[in-house]
Amino acid sequence: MKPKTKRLITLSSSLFLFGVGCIILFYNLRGNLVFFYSPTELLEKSDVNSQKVRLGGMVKKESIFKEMVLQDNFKIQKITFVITDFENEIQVNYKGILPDLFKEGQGVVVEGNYEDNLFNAINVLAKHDENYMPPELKDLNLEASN
Amino acid sequence: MLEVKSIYLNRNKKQILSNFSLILKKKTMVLLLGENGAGKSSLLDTIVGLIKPQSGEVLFDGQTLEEIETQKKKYFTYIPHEICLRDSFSIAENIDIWLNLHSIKLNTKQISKKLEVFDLQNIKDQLVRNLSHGQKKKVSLTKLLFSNSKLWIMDEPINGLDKKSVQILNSICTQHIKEDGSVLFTSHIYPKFKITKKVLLKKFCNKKLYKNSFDSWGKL
Amino acid sequence: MFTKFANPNYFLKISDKIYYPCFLSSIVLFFISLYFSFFASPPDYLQGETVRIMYVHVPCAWLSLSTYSIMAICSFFSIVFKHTLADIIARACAPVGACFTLATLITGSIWGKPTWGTWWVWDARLTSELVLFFIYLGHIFISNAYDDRRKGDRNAAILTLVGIVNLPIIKWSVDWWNTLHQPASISKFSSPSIDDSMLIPLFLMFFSFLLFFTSLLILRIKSEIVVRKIEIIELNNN
Amino acid sequence: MKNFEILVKRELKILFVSVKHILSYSSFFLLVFLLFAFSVGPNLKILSSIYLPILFMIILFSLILTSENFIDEDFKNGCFKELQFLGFSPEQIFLAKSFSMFSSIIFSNFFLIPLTSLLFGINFSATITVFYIFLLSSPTLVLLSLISALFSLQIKRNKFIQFIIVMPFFIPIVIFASSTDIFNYENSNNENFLILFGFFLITLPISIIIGKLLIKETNQ
Repeated sequence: MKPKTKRLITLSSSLFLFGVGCIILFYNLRGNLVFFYSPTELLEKSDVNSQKVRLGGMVKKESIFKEMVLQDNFKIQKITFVITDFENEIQVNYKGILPDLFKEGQGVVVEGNYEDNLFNAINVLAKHDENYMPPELKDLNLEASN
Repeated sequence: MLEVKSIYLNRNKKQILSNFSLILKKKTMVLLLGENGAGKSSLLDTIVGLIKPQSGEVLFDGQTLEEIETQKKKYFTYIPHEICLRDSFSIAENIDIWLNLHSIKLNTKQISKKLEVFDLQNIKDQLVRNLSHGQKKKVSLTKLLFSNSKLWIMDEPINGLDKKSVQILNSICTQHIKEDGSVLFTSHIYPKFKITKKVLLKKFCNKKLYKNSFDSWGKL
Repeated sequence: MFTKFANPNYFLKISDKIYYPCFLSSIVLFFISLYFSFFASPPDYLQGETVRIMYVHVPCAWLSLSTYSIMAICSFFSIVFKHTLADIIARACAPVGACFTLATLITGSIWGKPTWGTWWVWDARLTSELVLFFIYLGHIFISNAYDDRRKGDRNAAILTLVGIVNLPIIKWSVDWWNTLHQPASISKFSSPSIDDSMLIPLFLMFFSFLLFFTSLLILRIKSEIVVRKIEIIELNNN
Repeated sequence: MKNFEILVKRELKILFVSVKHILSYSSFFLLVFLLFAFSVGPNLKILSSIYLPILFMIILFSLILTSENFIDEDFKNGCFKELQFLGFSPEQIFLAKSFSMFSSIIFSNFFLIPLTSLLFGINFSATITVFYIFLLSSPTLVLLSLISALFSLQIKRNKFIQFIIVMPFFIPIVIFASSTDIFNYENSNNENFLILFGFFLITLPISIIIGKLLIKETNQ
């Protein structure tokens, strides 16, 4: 075999391997590197019981209920709210301090266990969207939409 | 047998060889003589294809290095100045590994016969890390005896050898030349070998190269 | 034309002319954009005053990516054409890029604590940016590790070219996967989802950073060229 | 192809005759595992949940620490050079080295994984899944760590450079390897396995090309 053909074969085969690897990787990566699941995805997943998962979506309007409970002689805020992706909803329970950006109609990611249609959150992270605007403009927008 | 055609070689920003040519015929022993840093080892490394020269080519029996790439060991045997032995193995095991690399099969009798040439038979089970430098050198020279190739290339073979071993090496080489072989080796001193041809390598102090590189950089 | 610019001396001549205007205007722009970002821009409707961190964070992130792409192009040229200037530029870029990446990570995590409620999450965007930081560090260490400069340059170039797979991952990670990090606000050219009053300080800051980066790069390249010239002179005299 | 066979035989002989590579690897492995087990305490539920991340972190670190051994000696005593001028191409040398490294960790982990999984309270079927993951991810890790060892071959100053180079490329593999759910292997989707395989396919050609470049560079 001539060196030239040999080089051609090695180069083409390595390119082929690389391409196949990329295809396999990206085909499977799509669903895997997600930081959180939406309520619809979580409901479809069957094997999430007793496993730590992250759930993300919008906080449904007028679904937040806060009450103070006594736990280990400390007063702790207990919050229940509903996370929605406008198709499905999941109820979330959480005890602890909320981030500042946690508001109705805002994006949120909660971390915890999902059992029997109830999500027990250990951690609540506020998700910020890509919109930046001054408060006055926000009010204007709201008025316009109303 | 070996033809070196006008080699130009730069290394570490220095020009080592410029337009170097060499023809090695059958039944000849060629000595490359030169002071330290003259580029003897670099030349040998170029010949066996470890370093790519800037220009020029090396032919073994009329074939380029690329053409004989996988069969290099059939054309020449090269003993570099490094001792290519693994420390944690004995001499016999090292020789065995080397023979396997060349796919040569010999029985133990033949091996021990060849080990006796350099008086290594008694210490053949010793680990290489316990040997002295001269002994290691002898082991690496013993590899020549096992090889089937006609061309022997050695880098500083007499360095660190005692008088007796040098004579043995001389007799081996003469024997090899009688059998249609040829030898190319380097040294910084002139040994009492039956040398057919002597090539003197001068240490280059070619400042032109740097000036050229300055030109490509523009003026200072 | 290309060879003309690739000549270090011609490059030096041009860069000398560019350097001072670049540096001065970057300083002036920096103060203007500082004024804009602190006083002349409104707080965000949600984040409040925290939004001002963005004016440092986003330019740093953009520059960390673009610095790496400059390095990758230079590495390609240095491997294929073996040109010295490409090596020099890549070597000059690496620490600057590493600093931008570090600044991105730090400002991002300062912003993340009040907004998200956490300093750090292992989300795709953040992790890939961290990987970028490690690649920068690897480049710096490799290029300085060898006694022979050119060997270090070559190996660092290999590392840079392999690490280029990370760039698209950083850029599009927010679109490919659900991440905590918000998607890009300015990628859509038609209508950026940032209000104009916030867009102005952002772009001002970006240009001031860009000019600062250019002047820093010119300075580093100049010193690197001088070092190499000294090396050649030393070789010549021996 | 025959050349490659010879090379692999040599590497395997070196590996299994002097068992120091395997011994150093497995002793480090066991030591760290035991330390983890002692520090976490006898709570099997916690232990079994952290088994996979610990396993891959330890494999990673022991690979980085031992990868040098596979190349350093050959490089220092000149065997690297010898193999090249005997006609073995750098790609072959790189592949043979990685094969010997791979077989060394396969050999030692064949005993170590069941042992440690017993210690950490992992049931039999989960252990088999761990084996699958290990088999799919370790070739990639081996190739990468060998590349890093080649990178730092001529560096005398700081060996810790290896960690920094290798870190960004190791992270994704370790993430996907250790995020696999070994207990519900039957129910969960096996995307992670395919992802690890994809990583291997991507790493193989790239690392061969880079390994070739780096090995050629050692001659300079």
